[in-house]
Amino acid sequence: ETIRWARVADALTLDPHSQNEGPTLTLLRHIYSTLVSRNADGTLEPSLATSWEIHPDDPSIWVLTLREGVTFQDGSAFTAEDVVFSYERVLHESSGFRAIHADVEGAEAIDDYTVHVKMSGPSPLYPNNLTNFFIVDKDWAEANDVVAPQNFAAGEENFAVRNTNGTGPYKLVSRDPEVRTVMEAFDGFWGDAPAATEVIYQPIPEAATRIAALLSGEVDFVQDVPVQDIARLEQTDGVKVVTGPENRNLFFSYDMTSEKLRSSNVDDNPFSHPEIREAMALTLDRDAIQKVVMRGQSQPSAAPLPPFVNGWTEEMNAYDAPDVARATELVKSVYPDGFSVQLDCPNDRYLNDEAICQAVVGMMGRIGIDVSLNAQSRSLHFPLIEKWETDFYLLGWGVPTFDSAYIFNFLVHTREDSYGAYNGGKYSNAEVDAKIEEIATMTDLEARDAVIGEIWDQVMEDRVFLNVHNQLLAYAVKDGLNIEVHPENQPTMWTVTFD
Amino acid sequence: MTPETQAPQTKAPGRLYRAWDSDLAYAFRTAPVAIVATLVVLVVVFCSVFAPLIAPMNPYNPAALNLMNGFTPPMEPNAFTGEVFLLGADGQGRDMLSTIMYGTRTSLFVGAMAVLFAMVMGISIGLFAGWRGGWVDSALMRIADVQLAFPAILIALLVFGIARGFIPDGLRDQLAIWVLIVAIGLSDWVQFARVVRGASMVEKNKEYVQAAQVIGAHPLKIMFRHILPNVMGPVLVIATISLALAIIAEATLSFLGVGVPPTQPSLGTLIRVGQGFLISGEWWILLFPAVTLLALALSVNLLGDWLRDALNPRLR
Amino acid sequence: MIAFIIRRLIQSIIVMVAVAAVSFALFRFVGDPINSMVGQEASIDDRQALRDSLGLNDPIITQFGRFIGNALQGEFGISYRLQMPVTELIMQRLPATLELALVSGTLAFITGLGLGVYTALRRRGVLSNVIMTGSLIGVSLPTFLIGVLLIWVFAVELRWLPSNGRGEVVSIGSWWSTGFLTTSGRLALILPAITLGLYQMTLIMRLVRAELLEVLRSDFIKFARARGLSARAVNFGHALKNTLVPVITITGLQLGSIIAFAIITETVFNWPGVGALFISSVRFVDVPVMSAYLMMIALIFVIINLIVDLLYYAVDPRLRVDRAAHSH
Amino acid sequence: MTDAKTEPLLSVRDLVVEFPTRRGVLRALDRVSFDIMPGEVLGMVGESGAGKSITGASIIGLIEPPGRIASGEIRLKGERIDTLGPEAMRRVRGRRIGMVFQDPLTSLNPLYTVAQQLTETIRTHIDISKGEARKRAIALLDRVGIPAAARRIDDYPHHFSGGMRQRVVIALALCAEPELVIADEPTTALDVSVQSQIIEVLKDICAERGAAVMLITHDMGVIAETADRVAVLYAGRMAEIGPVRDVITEALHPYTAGLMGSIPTLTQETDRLVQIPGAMPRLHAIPQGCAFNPRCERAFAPCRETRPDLISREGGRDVACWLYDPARTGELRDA
Amino acid sequence: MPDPLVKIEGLTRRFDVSKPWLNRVIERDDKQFLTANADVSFEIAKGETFALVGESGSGKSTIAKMVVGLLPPSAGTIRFDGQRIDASLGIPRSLRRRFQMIFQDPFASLNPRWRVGEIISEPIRTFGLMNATDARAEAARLLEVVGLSASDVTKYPHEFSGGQRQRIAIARALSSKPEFIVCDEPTSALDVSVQAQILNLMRDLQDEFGLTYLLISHDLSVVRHMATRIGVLYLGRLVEVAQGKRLFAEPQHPYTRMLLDAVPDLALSGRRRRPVEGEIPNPISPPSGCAFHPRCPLAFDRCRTEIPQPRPTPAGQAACHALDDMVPA
Ligand SMILES: Nc1ncnc2c1ncn2[C@@H]1O[C@H](COP(=O)(O)OP(=O)(O)OP(=O)(O)O)[C@@H](O)[C@H]1O
Ligand SMILES: Nc1ncnc2c1ncn2[C@@H]1O[C@H](COP(=O)(O)OP(=O)(O)OP(=O)(O)O)[C@@H](O)[C@H]1O
Ligand SMILES: [Mg+2]
Ligand SMILES: [Mg+2]
Repeated sequence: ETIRWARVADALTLDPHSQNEGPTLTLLRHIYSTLVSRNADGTLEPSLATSWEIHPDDPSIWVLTLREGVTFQDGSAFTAEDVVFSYERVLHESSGFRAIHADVEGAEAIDDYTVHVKMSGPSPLYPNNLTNFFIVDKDWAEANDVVAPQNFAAGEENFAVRNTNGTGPYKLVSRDPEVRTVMEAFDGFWGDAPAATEVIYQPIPEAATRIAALLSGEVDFVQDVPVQDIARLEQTDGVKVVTGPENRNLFFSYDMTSEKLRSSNVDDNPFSHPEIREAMALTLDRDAIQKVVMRGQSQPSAAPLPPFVNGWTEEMNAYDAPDVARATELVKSVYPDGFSVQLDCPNDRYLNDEAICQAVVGMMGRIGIDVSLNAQSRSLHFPLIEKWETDFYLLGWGVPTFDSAYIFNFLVHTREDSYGAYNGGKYSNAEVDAKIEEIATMTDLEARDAVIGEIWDQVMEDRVFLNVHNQLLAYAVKDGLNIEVHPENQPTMWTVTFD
Repeated sequence: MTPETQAPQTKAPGRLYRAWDSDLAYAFRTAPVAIVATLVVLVVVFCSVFAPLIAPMNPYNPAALNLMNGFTPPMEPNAFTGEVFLLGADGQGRDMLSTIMYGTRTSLFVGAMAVLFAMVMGISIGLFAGWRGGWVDSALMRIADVQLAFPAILIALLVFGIARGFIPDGLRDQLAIWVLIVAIGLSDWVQFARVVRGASMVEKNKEYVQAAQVIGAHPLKIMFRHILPNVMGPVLVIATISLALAIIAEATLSFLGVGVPPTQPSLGTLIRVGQGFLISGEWWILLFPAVTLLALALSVNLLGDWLRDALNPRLR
Repeated sequence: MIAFIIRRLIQSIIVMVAVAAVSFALFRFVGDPINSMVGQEASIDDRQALRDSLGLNDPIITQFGRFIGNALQGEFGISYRLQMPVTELIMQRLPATLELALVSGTLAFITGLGLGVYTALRRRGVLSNVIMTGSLIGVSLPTFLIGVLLIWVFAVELRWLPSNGRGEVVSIGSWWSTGFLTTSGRLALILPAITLGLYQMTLIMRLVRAELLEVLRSDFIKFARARGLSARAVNFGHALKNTLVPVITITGLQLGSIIAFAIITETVFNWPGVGALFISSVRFVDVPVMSAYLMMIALIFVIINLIVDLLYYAVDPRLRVDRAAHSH
Repeated sequence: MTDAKTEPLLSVRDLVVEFPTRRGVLRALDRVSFDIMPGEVLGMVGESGAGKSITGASIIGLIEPPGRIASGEIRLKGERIDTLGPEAMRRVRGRRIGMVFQDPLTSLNPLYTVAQQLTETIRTHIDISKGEARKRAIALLDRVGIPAAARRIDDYPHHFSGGMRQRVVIALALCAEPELVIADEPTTALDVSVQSQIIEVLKDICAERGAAVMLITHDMGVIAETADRVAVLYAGRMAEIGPVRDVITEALHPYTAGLMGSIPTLTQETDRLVQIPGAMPRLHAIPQGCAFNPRCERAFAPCRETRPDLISREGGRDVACWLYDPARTGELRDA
Repeated sequence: MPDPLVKIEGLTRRFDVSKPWLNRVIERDDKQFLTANADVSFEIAKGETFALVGESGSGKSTIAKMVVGLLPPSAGTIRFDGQRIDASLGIPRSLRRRFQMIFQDPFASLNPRWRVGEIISEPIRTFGLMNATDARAEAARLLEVVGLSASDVTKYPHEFSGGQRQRIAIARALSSKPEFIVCDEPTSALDVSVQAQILNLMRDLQDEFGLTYLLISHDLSVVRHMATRIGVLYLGRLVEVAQGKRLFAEPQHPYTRMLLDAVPDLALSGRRRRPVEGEIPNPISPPSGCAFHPRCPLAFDRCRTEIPQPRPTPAGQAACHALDDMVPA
């Protein structure tokens, strides 16, 4: 059975350690296996590693037991050597995954099927970081001179960008970047033989074209379905839609520490006033956005993290019904004439990102905040956040580790070293920072969770984020094809079944 | 000396009558297509210019919108708010009729200003090149060639990119429209320059120009007072057709994601947004703006076409 | 003749350098390439290091010099996004665009010529007026909308034609892939070719009509009629041939813009050509691809210009004498 | 009005040509009648816009729409040609009536060699082989005075000078040996010194082949030297026809007389030229009665009321003027 | 002869008609010049009409343009009342005011977008001779002077016939009260009956205002009718200058004779003329020696090598070697 699969974008490369990016990971997963994988419900399950535990003598060592009898697609056997090599490769300068494995000091093959991973300190949650770590064949890599991941700075192409040798369920047949990638089932796969024996993957960036291709029967499975088309697709014979929550929250954030904003007409920083932040929270009508803009395809919440991420609580999630009158009063109390500010928003990154921003502009307008919207492509939007060139912005954040620490590291911690790269609002709280650093090495998970709770309390109190919702994913498939929504939007074709 | 009294000595008719009686006016009166096109353009221009006075609501004021009105079909009450909209409401709860009026206003403004910009630039360069001739002319026309190698869209992307580097935050919204105008205008001046250059090279050899030179009239005066009025015919034709092109270019640019801010949609933005709802069944979000754009651009094109024929005496 | 070609070549080089400067300058301003090259985890320092190693912190002049030097060797570096040599990437995508441009250009030229001749010869006919007015509809709707509507009607509702892609392609040699040889490839060409060609067709049609009307009014046509030549000989042998010179020029130039306009058509139809490559590289600020694309467009333009000039020579004997006689 | 002995080659009777315009229907020709005898050279003069070219165009059936022949008839050797279908008329053109236009620069198709244009024309009318047509073409070029015709025949028109080009044009008009050649200002665009050469060639070659010539010009001098008879047009109407010498020396129509007087000559000493006041009326404002009456010093009552028809006078002369209508001249005396 | 108003000495004008530089390099061609006028000298006395005749391309208009300062001469001088006229040196307004020009094409010489009043008063305004109201009144007055109606000031040129337009052009030329008017083929686009009106008008104006004319024409009969003195141009050189009527009675230069022969004349009706051989040579590469020698029935060896210098004749001067032999000095 062939499955023709369309989504909005293509993998950027086939080098397994070069790009930490959604579509790239999704495609690679079909060719390369990871040590540990994540279920559709978010729990970890064995893959190339059959088990993982902390070394009884040294809390900073993880012991991985590998699966036996696995072969690479070129026929060579999979051993601990390959895992150690893959570690070297993923830790290489040019790897795009170094930050994920930042605490790893090195890996050591104990025997053919046992590997010790030495951490810089206790890292109780480290296995969560293994779900996107693909294992390559050492001999193949050496033979083809790809011991280091693709490095574009060097200005030369790498064999691994277009050639693969994994232990995954599919072998690469042909690839035309951004046009189509064809894969066929690998008969030496260690797991169950997939029902879909051939996968044709086609990126189709235009939403209307993508849906048209499904409706005209040119593709079987469309991954990125615009919310407005779900209803029509559901009614169409021969097509069905499956939905599920995505591991991604959408929220607004703002610069609350600068003296003065870049784009405001008032002389101080409006966001530094707790009243203003409260007013903004009060006027945000999440339910309306959910009903109209998202057509039900979202879970409104106040907490900037999906429910299945460690650290999420029911009460964080709760939000008050909008109260425009009270919000207006709050704004008036600080700025009798209101104030103006620019909102930066991507228009090609999240489901209906621009429409959400637009709706929020209206809601803010109602309480005297005159927001001008600067909606642009993601390639222009994200640098603003990184370079601290925005006062007020929309961001979506996924948590591949399923742990709040990931959010804290990137979004809450003061920007320094490898911390705070996406802390575009310049939030800085020394106490919080200390706690964030503390949880990195805590082994007592309960105590750790308590600290996480404390951090969240502070962050929620300070209203660092104005969360909108948790995105729902929708996949549209042709009838007779069964597929589950994957929380990280990384569907797997080998688990697809046919009626 | 016998005074010649051949010219009919009837009282000189008034200005208005002369305009009405002119060949152009006559050609116009007898061309139903031109009349209909003009009517359409007039109606559209009227509705957009006076949109703030006649539109049911101001869709550019975000505070006035109720998101819950989103996707209300034409003439049907909204499920939540019960409001009714003649042409329906879009995803942000904006009344389509008002939005189209305001959108046309933006589109027309962008188009007209872009054409004006291109015209001023093209005419100046064209007149200068045609008048000076020689290497100045060659150089300017080579630049025009290079410019032609880049289609409007690429130029617009260029201008946008550069502008983004210079325009301070907070002003982007207000300035976006001007950036757009410059972007479209810049990609359009070549036509004007070429036509004006060609025509002024013809005109400058005409004897009335020599007559002005004999009395030592200033070159600038000759260029702008003598030559310019005589090359305005083709310029007018190009300007009309350029207007249609500019309106469409604006639409295309917003399809590619560079355009006016979505909170102040133009017709193009409306269509770009609307085409996402073609499959889902909210046809009114696409159809009405598209029909408006078509009617406007088609009428302007038809007018330009007609004007071209009417101003070309040999075609009659 | 030789001098003419040499002059053209010099001009072409100047054009190319100017375009190189523009394309280089353009992308110094559009977005930040670093961001799309690294994942969301990369730290600020990592980014800065990458910026250094890419030479993005060197003086502009140095960067431009490096750019020209590399461009001369057909070397545009590695695509930031697809991590393949840009030249190879473009060569891979070029066949799709060229085939599309060729088909829609031919389509536009043939129908444009036919309709132009018809409407000129039957100037006052009802059908002519319908064609003239109807053709304006084609240019009064944005291309993308036409494409979307065609897809909706012919792919979604009627299911006659594919909505996107090139269908099956066959490789010829090592670097050309063609959709001409398979049924699905040919079917896939139809909608995009129409969308892309519509605008050019209108343009060519109007041009042919205007030029033909002009020529039909000329003295030598009157004289040809007065000699009793048949209407066929007059209209086609004498009149049409004389309209070809301007028509060739404009059509030639149009071919360049067809390739550039393909940006929109390719986006709508997910046509795997250089236009789609360009627009996605704009979105991801893939500087090398963008510069190479612009340079390619300029090169194509320059080559077409050269060919047009040579065609001129073939068609118009007046140009074969020394140009001095015309130069004043 | 014509000699009864010979039948005219071309006979135009009451020809009316109209152009519908927004200001009403323009009568470019109003009941124009004249004959051309075989082998004769008829000169046709008149001011710009008098209708000379239109007369030529209507004979050869090439009036541009929406202009049309509204009434009257044109006969070639007795056969009506104004009612022929397009295909039949096409065969008359070039074959039986040749035409030479004013501007040799624009009369030839720049994209074809002279040989191509000549053989094409010859073979359209005469069924001969390409090689033979070429031979004829070379002979003809030689005849019209193109030096080294065999070599120059493969040149393009732009290789020839103005005078040479007009010779080519004449060759083209004559290549199917027509019985009548209409030459519409064949020398106006040429230099004085070349003018006489061209007229000479045209006259000689037509005489040689027995072709009649209708020579349209506003240069009275050319007419005086070339034509046998001259027809004077005024505002689309025939004012006077007669043998050249008679018309020049002793014009009957006041307009013709004025015209002759207004031309400075090389021999006569005149301090002031005769000056007809005003200008020829535009076609949409032709005065009632005689078209010339507002400018005419001798106009009297009937001139302002009724249009005079051609009146035959002795010596083969015709004039359209009430002064020569005995029935009306009485009124003049009365006045 | 009274003091000359205009004195032209050794006037030469070359046009660079070379191919572009690159072509010359590759084809090893030299720069090419077209000599439109070579070594032309003549004088025009106050109040006279000096006419230049010659075939198309003989350089008549080029002289006219240099005289009114539209073109700078390549060599030689033009003096107007003793002051130099040279376009490249700039011409003071006070001098400019004193001469004017009338052009050939009555359709192209009036700006179609301007009202007649504006056209006529443009020189007045440019020279700042009067205020706006007076200028308007003056325009109306001038219209009547040239035989049109004062109410025509508000009309546009297209409302007039060719002859009327030429009258307007004359009115414009008169508006700055010039002493000298250059008329470049003022009637060649007009019908004979209208030509007579214009020629008569020009004469009347000359009498009334004491104007001096430089009249350019290729029509010998017009020239004969108007001119006091006549210069004959051939390929840019003045081949003969003579008193008006005497030129026709006793032409000295063979080219003049040939021209006179070529003119069909009403009164000569029936005369069998001798058509001239050949056409005017290409001015870029004129024949050596006397440029007329290839067409000249009298040509001998010296004509082929030596450019003849003007020498006196009974009625003026002529440049022909044959004259040496026939009329020994
Ligand atoms: N296509 C047309 N439409 C309207 N009027 C026309 C048309 N062609 C010619 N006329 C009118 O017919 C009249 C006669 O024109 P014609 O060309 O015969 O004049 P002509 O005597 O040949 O003048 P010329 O000496 O200028 O060639 C003119 O007044 C002209 O305006
Ligand atoms: N700007 C120019 N560049 C090059 N050659 C020129 C230029 N102006 C005139 N000539 C040439 O100079 C020569 C004289 O031209 P001019 O216009 O003076 O002739 P003319 O006697 O007025 O002729 P016509 O009777 O046709 O008006 C011609 O051969 C012409 O081609
Ligand atoms: Mg005529
Ligand atoms: Mg001249």
